[in-house]
Amino acid sequence: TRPASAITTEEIKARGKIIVGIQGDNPPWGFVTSDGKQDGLDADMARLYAKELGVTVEFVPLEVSNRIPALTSGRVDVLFATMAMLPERAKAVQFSKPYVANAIVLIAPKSVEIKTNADMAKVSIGVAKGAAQDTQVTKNAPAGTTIRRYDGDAPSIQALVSGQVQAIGGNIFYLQRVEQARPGEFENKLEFQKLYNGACTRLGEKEVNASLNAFIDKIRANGELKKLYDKWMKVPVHQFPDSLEGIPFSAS
Amino acid sequence: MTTHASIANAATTDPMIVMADVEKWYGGFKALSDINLSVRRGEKIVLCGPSGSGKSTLIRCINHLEAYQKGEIRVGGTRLGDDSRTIDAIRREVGMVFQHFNLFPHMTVLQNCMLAPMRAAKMSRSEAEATARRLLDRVRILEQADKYPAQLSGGQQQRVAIARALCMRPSVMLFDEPTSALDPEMVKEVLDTMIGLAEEGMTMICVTHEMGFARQVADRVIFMAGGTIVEEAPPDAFFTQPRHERTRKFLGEILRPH
Amino acid sequence: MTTHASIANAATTDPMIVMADVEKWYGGFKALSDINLSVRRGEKIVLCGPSGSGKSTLIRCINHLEAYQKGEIRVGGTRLGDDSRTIDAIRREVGMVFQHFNLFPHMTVLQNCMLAPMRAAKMSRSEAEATARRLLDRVRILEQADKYPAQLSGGQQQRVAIARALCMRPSVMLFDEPTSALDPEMVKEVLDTMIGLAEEGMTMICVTHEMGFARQVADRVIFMAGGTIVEEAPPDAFFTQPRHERTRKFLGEILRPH
Amino acid sequence: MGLGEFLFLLTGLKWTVALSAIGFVCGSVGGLAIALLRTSGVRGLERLAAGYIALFQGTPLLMQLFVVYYGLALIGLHLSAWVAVSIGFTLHASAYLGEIWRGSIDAVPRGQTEAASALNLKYTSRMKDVVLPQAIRISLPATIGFLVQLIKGTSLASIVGFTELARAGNIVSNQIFEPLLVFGIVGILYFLMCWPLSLYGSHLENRLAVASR
Amino acid sequence: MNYVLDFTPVLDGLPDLLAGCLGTLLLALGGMAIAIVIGISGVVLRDSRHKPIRWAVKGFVELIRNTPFLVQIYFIYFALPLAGLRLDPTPTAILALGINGGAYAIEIIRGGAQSISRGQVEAGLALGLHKGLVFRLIVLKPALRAVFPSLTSQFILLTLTTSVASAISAYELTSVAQRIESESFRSFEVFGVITLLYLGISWLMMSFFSTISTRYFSYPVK
Ligand SMILES: Nc1ncnc2c1ncn2[C@@H]1O[C@H](COP(=O)(O)OP(=O)(O)OP(=O)(O)O)[C@@H](O)[C@H]1O
Ligand SMILES: Nc1ncnc2c1ncn2[C@@H]1O[C@H](COP(=O)(O)OP(=O)(O)OP(=O)(O)O)[C@@H](O)[C@H]1O
Ligand SMILES: [Mg+2]
Ligand SMILES: [Mg+2]
Repeated sequence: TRPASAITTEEIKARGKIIVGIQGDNPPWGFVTSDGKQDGLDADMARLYAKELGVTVEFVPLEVSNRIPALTSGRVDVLFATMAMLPERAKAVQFSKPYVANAIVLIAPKSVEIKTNADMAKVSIGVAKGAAQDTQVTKNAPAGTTIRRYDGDAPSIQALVSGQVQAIGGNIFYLQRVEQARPGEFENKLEFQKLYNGACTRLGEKEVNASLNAFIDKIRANGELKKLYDKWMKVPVHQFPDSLEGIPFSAS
Repeated sequence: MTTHASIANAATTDPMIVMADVEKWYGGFKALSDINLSVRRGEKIVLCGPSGSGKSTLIRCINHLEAYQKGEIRVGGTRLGDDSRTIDAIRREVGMVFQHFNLFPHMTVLQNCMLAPMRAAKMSRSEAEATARRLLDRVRILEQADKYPAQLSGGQQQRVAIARALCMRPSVMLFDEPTSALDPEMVKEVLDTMIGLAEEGMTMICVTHEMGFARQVADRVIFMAGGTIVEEAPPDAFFTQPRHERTRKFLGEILRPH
Repeated sequence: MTTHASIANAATTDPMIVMADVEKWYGGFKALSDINLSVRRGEKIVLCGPSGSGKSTLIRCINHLEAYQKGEIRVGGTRLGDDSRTIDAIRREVGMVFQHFNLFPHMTVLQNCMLAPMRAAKMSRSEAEATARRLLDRVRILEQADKYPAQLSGGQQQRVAIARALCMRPSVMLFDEPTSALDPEMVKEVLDTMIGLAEEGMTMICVTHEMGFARQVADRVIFMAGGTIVEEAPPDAFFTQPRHERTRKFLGEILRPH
Repeated sequence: MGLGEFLFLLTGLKWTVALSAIGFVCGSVGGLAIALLRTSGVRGLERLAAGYIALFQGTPLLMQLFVVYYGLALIGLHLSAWVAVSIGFTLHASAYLGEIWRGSIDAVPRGQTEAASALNLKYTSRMKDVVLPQAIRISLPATIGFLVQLIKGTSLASIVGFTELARAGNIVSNQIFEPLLVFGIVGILYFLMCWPLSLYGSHLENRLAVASR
Repeated sequence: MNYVLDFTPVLDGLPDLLAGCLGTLLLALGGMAIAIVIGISGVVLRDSRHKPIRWAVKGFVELIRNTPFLVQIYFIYFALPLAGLRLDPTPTAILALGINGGAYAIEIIRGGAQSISRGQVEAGLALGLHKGLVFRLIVLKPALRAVFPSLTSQFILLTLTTSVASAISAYELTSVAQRIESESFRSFEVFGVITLLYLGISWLMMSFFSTISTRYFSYPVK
C-alpha cells in the first residue's frame, strides 16, 4: 500500500475545484433531483464549503457501499455523504466535527407492544443494509431476533408495507414516508441512538481536516447552519458534543 | 414371421401399400407427380432410376417422413392422414434404412438397435438385446456392438442401419440404397440377408441398382425418371423387353460393363 | 494439364506419393499396419477391399486428415510432418472426395464450389464461377447450382462433392467411393469424367468397387484387408491370377453375378 | 410519479445504452479472440484461454469493476470511469461469449473442417467461411440471451459513478417512495431495450434456417 | 495518508463467510434444478401442437429474459404478498433464480436442438417412436452436448446472480459480506476476499459441470 493521492487545501484552491463524494438517493441528506441536480443538506454544506475555499464543486454521487472506497482510493477529496460518526469507521477515515444529528428509531404498528429492546424479539425487523439503523438494530435486538437486511431505504419500507416484516429500523425521516403509504398504522417505538454526521477526509490529511473543522465552527457561529437546518431538518440546531468516544475530530 | 399389430393382421387380400395420384412438391419444385402404385402383401419391389428422379422421396412419403400435397397413401388399409396416432402405428410396422444411415451418434451400435424395440415395441431389455445381437450377427458386425457410430467405417454403419431397422420386426421394409457403401463381399451378405427376409414373406420396397438382386428377388421392377413412374414390369420383362426409350437408355448403361 | 506449383514441378522420376512403414492406431485399435506404397506421377490406383479394411483411413492419411503413429509419408517429395507449411503445400496439390461428401450446408452448390478457388487459390470471382459452372456441368448438375445441399438427392450431393474437389485443379485426387450413391447411368458419367482426368495425367487413388473402372483405367489395383495391403498388381494380373486366398475369395463375390 | 422523474429515468436509459454498446463491441471482439484461442489446437494457447475463461466467468462483474476502478486507484493507477467500465465489461463479456462460442465451434461436425482443410482453405477462411457461419446458428439463442443479460448487467456500472437506468430508478424510488411503480417502469424500459434484440435474434435465426434446413 | 490493508475483521468473519458460501450454493443449486426442469420442458412445450401453449412459452421467455432479475425478485417478494402469497426470502430467491435461469435455458437448449440434423429425428420417427420419445431419447442428449458450454456459462452466471438475493435479505455470501463490511468498513479487504470465495464457488460449479460433461457427453463424434 502506497500513499493514495493526498491533497491539501492549497492544491484544491489551485485546481479551482473540489470533488465531493455524496449520496445520490437519500433525501433529504443527499439526492439527485429529477432534473439531475445534486441537492439536499449535504449538497448545500458542500457548496458552502466550496464558497469558503473559493472554488467550484464537482459532485460524485455514491452508493452506501462505495463511499469509503471512493475516498480512500482518491476518487474524491472529501465526503459529505451522510456519514454517521462511528468508532469503527473512524479507523478507516478521518471525521471532522459533527455538523448534523440524526436518530435511529424502531418503527412498528401501533397495535404491537414494544417498550424495551427485549420486546424486539417478538417481531421480524427490516433494515437498510449497512446503514446506521442496521448497526443499531443488530446491536440492540436480543440474540435470535429475525433481522432482514434490504438494499436501501425504499425496499425496507416496502417490506414493512407489504408485510414481509413487522417492524423496521430507520432514521428520523422514515415515519413520515411510512405514513404516506399506510396512514395511521405505525409509530416510532424505540430510539436507539443519537448519531452525528461529519465530513470525511483521508486519514492523515491534516490540512483539509483542519479547514473543515474551522468551516463548521464558522457556520455554527454565523447562523448559516441554522438556515440549512430550517430548510431541510425543520428542527432547531442540535447541541453537538465536543468529543466522541473513539472518534477523533482532528487528524493526528 | 410374427405379425404383431393391426396392420399386419388386416385381410391378406388387401394390398399392403397403395399410392393413388400422389403428388409432392418441394416449394416450387415438383418432385413426384401422378404416382400410382399398389404393393401386395409379401411383394418385393425394386425401385430404380437416375439420380434425382424421386426414389428417396417416394419411399419417404410411404411412412410420412415427407408430407405430400395431393392424392392418398394407404398402408395396411389405414389411410395416412395427419393424425399422429395412425402415423405412429404405421411407422412401427414399416422399417426403413436411410440412404445416409442416420445412426444415433450418442448410442453404441447395440443401443442403436435396442432403442426402438424397447421404447416403441415395449420389448423387454433381454429380449431386445438378444434380437439385436442376432441381427447384428446376421450382417456380420456383432464384434462392433460396443463401438459408437463415429468409430465405424461407412460400410459398417450401413450394416448397423439395416440391423437396426430389422430389430423392430417390421412387416414392411423400405430400403434406400442399402448396399451403396458396401464392398462386393458385403453386398452379397446383405443381399443374402434381404433374400432371407423376402423368403420369410416380408413386404419390401428397395431402391437399388443391384440388378442381380432385382433379377433374383423382385416381383416387380419400377423405373422412375423425373418424378414419375415410367415403367413397371416383372424383372424378366423389364430387363429383356423394356417398353420405353428412357428405360432402354438406362438399362443400356447398366448392362454394358464399363 | 496445368501444373502450377512446386510439388507438381518436382523431377518427374520421383514417385508422387510414398508411404513407408505407415502404422495408424485409433486408440487401442490398429487401423493400418505396415503400409508400403509408392505411386508414380500420373499413375491411377484403385483401392479395394472389404468394409472396415482401412481404405478410407489410408487415403485420409495421405493429406494428413489423420495423424499416423509410425512410418513416413511423402507427397511430391515433401515429407508430411506436423509443420503446417508442408501440410498446406501438399493439400494445395491433393484434392479429395469424401465418402460422406461433407458439403457445406450453409452454402449453395455454386458457393460450395467457388469457395476454395477464391480463398485458397486466389482466383477471381468470375474465373472461379466459370470453373465451377464448367465442372458442375461436367457432372450434369449445373441446373442445381443455386440449391442448398439439404435440397439435393444423395447422388446429386456426391456429384457436387466431386465437382468441388476438381475446382481446385489438383494434381493428385483421392476419391473415397465416388460413385456409391449414384445410379448406373450417373456412375458411367462420373467414371467418364474420371477417365478424362486420368487421361489428362492426373495422379489418382480411388477407393471403389467398380471393377469395370479398375480394368479400364487403373495402372494398379491394391487389395486391402484388416488394415494391411494384401495384394497389389496390374488389373489384368489382379483379376485373372490373384495370388492370395483372401483376394480370390473377395474376387469370387465380385465376378459372380448375384 | 411526474414527468420530471420520468425524464430523469430516460437520461439514465441513455447511459445504459452507451454502456451496453461498449459491452457488445468490446465483448464480441474479445470473445471471438478467446473462442478462437480456446479452439486453436495449440495446447498452451488453449490452456491460457481456458484459464482466462475460468477466472473471469467465475468472478462477479461487480467485483471486477470495483477492482479495476478503486483497487487499481489504490495502487496509484487512476483510470477514468469509462476506461474502467470498458475494461470490466470486456473481461466479463469476452469470457462468457468466448465460452459460448467455443462450445458451438466444437459442435460443428468435424467433417466440415476436414473438407475445408482438404480444399486447402487456410485457418482464417476455414473459420470465417465454413465453421463460424454454422457455429453462429447453434449459439445464436445463447448469444442473444447473454447480450440481454449484459444490457441488464450495465446497472453495475453505478458502482463507478454512472447514473444509468437502474441507479436512476433507485434515486427516483427513494425520492417518491413507490418502489413497485418505479421498478415496474424501469423493468418496462429494460424490456423495451432488450426485446428488439430478441426479435432480431429470431429474425436472424429464421434467415439462417432457410439457408440450411 | 496510507491506506493500510487490514484483514483481521474479514478473517474474524471467515466462519460466517463460509456459512454464507453454503447459502449461496443452496440458492444456486436449487435455482439450477428448477431452471433445468423449466428449460427442458419449455423446449418441448415450445414445439407443442397447440398454439396457445407455444405462445405462452415464447411469452414467458421474452418476459423473463428481457426484464431485470431484481425486478423479478422484488415482484415475487413484495407484490405477491398483495395477492396473498407470502414467501420467505430463501424460497423466493430459489424460485426467482429458477424461473430466470429457466427462461435462458429454454433458449439455449433450443439452439442445441436445432443443430441436430433432421435425419436423426426422421430415423427415430421411422422406427415408430413418437415425437416426445424422439426428443427425449434421440435429440436431447446431442443437443445438450452441443450447447453444454453455453449452459454451463449460464449456470455460472446464475450462481453469481445469487448475490442479488441479498436485496431481499436472503442469506448468502454477499449479505454476510455486506454485514461485515458495514461493521468494519474494510471494503477493499471484504471485496477482495469474497471475490476469491465466489471464484472458488464458481470453480466448484465448473468442475461439477465438466465432470457431468465427461461422464455423459464423451461419445465420439465425426
Ligand atoms: N428439400 C428439398 N427442396 C427442394 N428440392 C428437393 C428437396 N429434396 C429433394 N429435392 C429434389 O427432389 C428431387 C428428388 O430427390 P430424391 O432424393 O427423391 O432423388 P433420388 O431419386 O433419391 O436420387 P438419388 O439416387 O441421387 O438419391 C431431386 O431433384 C432433388 O434435387
Ligand atoms: N475414430 C475411430 N475410432 C475407432 N475405430 C475407428 C475409427 N474410425 C475408423 N475406425 C475403424 O477402423 C477400421 C478402418 O476404417 P475405414 O473407415 O478406413 O474402413 P474402410 O476400408 O474405408 O471401410 P468402408 O469400405 O466400409 O468405408 C474400421 O474397422 C473402423 O471400425
Ligand atoms: Mg435418394
Ligand atoms: Mg470408407
